[in-house]
Amino acid sequence: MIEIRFHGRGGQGMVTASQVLATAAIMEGKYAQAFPEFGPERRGAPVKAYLRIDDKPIYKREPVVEPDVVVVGDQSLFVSENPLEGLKQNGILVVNGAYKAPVKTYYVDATSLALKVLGKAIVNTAMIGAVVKATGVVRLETALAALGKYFSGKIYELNAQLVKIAFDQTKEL
Amino acid sequence: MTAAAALQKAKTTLALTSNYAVAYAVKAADVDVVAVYPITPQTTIVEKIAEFVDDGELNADLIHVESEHSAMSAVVGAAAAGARVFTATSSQGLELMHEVLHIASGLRLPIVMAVPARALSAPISIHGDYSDVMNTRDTGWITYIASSAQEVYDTVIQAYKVAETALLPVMVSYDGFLMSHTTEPVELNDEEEVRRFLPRKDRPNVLRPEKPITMGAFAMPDWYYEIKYQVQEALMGSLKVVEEVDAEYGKIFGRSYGIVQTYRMEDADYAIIAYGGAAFGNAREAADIAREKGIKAGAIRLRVWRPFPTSHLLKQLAGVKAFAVVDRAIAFGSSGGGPVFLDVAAALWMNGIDIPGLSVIHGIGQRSMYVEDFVKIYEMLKSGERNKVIYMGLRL
Amino acid sequence: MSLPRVHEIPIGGIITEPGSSRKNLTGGWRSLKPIIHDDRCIRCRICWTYCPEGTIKEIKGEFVVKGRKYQYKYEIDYNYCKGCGICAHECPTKAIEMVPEA
Amino acid sequence: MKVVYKSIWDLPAEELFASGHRACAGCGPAIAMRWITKTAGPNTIVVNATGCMEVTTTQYPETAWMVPYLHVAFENAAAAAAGIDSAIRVMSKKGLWSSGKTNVVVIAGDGGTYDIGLQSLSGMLERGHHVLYILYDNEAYMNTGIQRSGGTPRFAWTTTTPVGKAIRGKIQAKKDIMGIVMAHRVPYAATATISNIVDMANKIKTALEYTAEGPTFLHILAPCPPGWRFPEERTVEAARLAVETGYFPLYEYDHGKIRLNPPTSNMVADPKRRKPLREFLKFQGRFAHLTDAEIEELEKEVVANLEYLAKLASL
Repeated sequence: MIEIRFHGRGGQGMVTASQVLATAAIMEGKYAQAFPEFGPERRGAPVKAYLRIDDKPIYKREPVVEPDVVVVGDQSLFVSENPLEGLKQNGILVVNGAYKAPVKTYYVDATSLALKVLGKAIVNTAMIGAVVKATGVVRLETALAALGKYFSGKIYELNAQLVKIAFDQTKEL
Repeated sequence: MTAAAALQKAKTTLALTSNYAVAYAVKAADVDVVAVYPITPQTTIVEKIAEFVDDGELNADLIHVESEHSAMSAVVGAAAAGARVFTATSSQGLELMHEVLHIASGLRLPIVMAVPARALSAPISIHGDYSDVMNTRDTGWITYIASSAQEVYDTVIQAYKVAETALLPVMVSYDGFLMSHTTEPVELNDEEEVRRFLPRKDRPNVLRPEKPITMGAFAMPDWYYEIKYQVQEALMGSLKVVEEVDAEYGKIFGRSYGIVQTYRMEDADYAIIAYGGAAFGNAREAADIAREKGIKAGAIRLRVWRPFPTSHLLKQLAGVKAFAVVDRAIAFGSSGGGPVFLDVAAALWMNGIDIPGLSVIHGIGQRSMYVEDFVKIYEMLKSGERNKVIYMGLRL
Repeated sequence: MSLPRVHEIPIGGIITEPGSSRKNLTGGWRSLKPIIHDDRCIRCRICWTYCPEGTIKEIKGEFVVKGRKYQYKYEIDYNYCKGCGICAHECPTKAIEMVPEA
Repeated sequence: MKVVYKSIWDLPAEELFASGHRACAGCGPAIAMRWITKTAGPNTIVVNATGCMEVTTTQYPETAWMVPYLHVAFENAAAAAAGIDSAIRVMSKKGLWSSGKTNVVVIAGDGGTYDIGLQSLSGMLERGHHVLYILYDNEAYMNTGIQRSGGTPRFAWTTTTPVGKAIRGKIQAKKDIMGIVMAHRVPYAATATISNIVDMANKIKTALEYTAEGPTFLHILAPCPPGWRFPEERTVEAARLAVETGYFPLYEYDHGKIRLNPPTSNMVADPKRRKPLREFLKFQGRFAHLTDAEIEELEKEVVANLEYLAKLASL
């Protein structure tokens, strides 16, 4: 089982990112479980989302406390909380922008890519590309197909383009 | 292509939350009237059904009622007119419906309702626990508690058959947020096949000008008791219906669940009895860990809460040295522990069985429940903790 | 009288026989009884209209009263008349008289 | 108003509200029930709110109703009727309803309408269900023993507005329920009384016909001898005097236009044709304590209300 924890801010779409990846895994015939940590907070408030993917049915339903992968959509979250808490020994960080952390790190400039492609700083789709590149947890084509379950038309086209660009540009720090 | 192969081909697996799974089941069941009022965490059910209706995929009338009381009242009216109906709510909404819940069972109307369970005010909480569902205990509703989005989908479809056979309302509940908003794989049935599974049947208690009946009469002491006893008898008898419908569903669609679900109970010394996705899912993970530590641990899930599955449960408890019930609700001021614990204790006592137990209250207002907590419960049982109430995860 | 047992009663507390309240004879509630003096009745239909019990029956036929021909006459169903006296009070010709119940 | 019945001789003969019900002798609402069922006819589903008419007509195992009848609870008759309306429409589309065009009629008292049922009534009206909602107004909670409701008039005695040394009867005025209903811009709403049967029956017919467009509403004044404390033979007279003194004006709201009906329209045209309010009040025990000054105050309110309605009718 691979366990991923997403950290972002309300409005950045990190919950959707976790759902798209779960959907992609399910489309590949795997089992997945994606759920957000909920609160009445709205735009801008820190949010977490959890994702588990396995070849076997998943029964446990607890927050992901020892993730294999931590995804951070906004570096400012390192100031207010500790996204790396509980990260497994050989776990990895996937982060928006080059952030120096004492763990194996992959990064992509999601904000500037999103601004360029979408015209707004919604980073979730770029982070999907980054996670796929960094972890290989699902195939890029499946991630794009799963994205199609959440967006359609022009918005889908732009976001799919963004996923692909982010996938290409994600690098190990 | 054989029929079975065609059916297999028609099956699709989607990534759905339990709430969306409900909406897909309602669509498959060809429901006529849906009356709903939005409340967290139920809202996405309503949104999805509204999409189906507005896209013409579900030929139903969606009544945007002005309260949950009216939601339940409208489906009572529609069911009384003979329609297949659906509603959904959570928490305060279920409390507001409470009066009409009794009327729905008293009139013997086959209403199906989904309840992503949520804590009750005050203080207000939007998060999950089972306080709302447990408060409906004595309303005469058949009550399921499902543990996965797949089971939610299958159970809503089964619920229509159960309701229309037993002539009782059915509630399908599951963890608010921990399931209602969790994306999981759900295999969908062929809708034509679902409709064959749920044929339209005539009922005696419908409002038809050709055969005018009076529903909701005023009963004096000479009559009231017998009519209410009928509900009790029907509810007790409905366990058999639940079992038969589940078996038939399994034969056709390949998935069934039983009345109680067990995990490693064959030789278990210590059992955790739980309900819902998070509590049972974590209990079964914990049983594996406990067994690695040399504790013969097992887990039991109540899939059906009302009618209480006494004999199914007692069969599983035979040979167990001690058990714990994990309740995600507080029975305020009770004689001993959480609401389900009280029923388990009564079931044991009524059958002259003396097995010691722990009442564990956990996950209140969605306080995080960890697998580790359930391992601790097994350890407590092994170390001889008995006959007390444990408020787990509480800063006491 | 022995009342039906649990399984002899329709489910849901439904009443399957429309208008079965007729089994309940409310005539016994009466202390005053309306008497129609047919010779004073002008067949205006007012008593029939206002009776809360629907106990005033409009009987069709050929009726000759004091040389006048009528196609109706009114009779009271004393099985149900509660003796409220609305009919007598509303009667424009005072053709209905309330008399003590014998 | 569509004039279906020109005179008393056109009224339907078939009874669909059976004798043997347990309403009080001289019950005003029972007269209304007879005419609602007779006028609506057998292809009608009645939804009744908890109240006098429910407990006195459905005492198990007997029913006075000869049409399909549903009672759910006190505050939700409009919601239950909404469900029936939806059910009929969808089932008709699916070929599951074989009774053709069926009337859905709510019957509720003043408590179930002005007070506890107002929310579900408003919701049903707003959503545009094809339902006729009939309020039979006897101006208090008579079923529970004459407690004041939002429909109880000012100064009236009830068991919860007793005539005390400090406070004498109800302090507040009767709620303008028609105003509330009209604010929902329904196709049709009207007032009627059990004294003017032809007028009432025509309004029931009209209201039912307009349910094809959306919800309609009738406010029927139905006096209660024990609750108003008058001799039971005077029920119809009480209703008639309520109209003739201007206490209860007869009018219709038809697609945004208000029209006064006779005799209300006559007394607006010629104030001399209005009887003094005292004639309505004087034989009712609930008003027995009123001083001349209080009667005068009430009379001013009656006149003001008639002027207000006349103004609306002129728009």
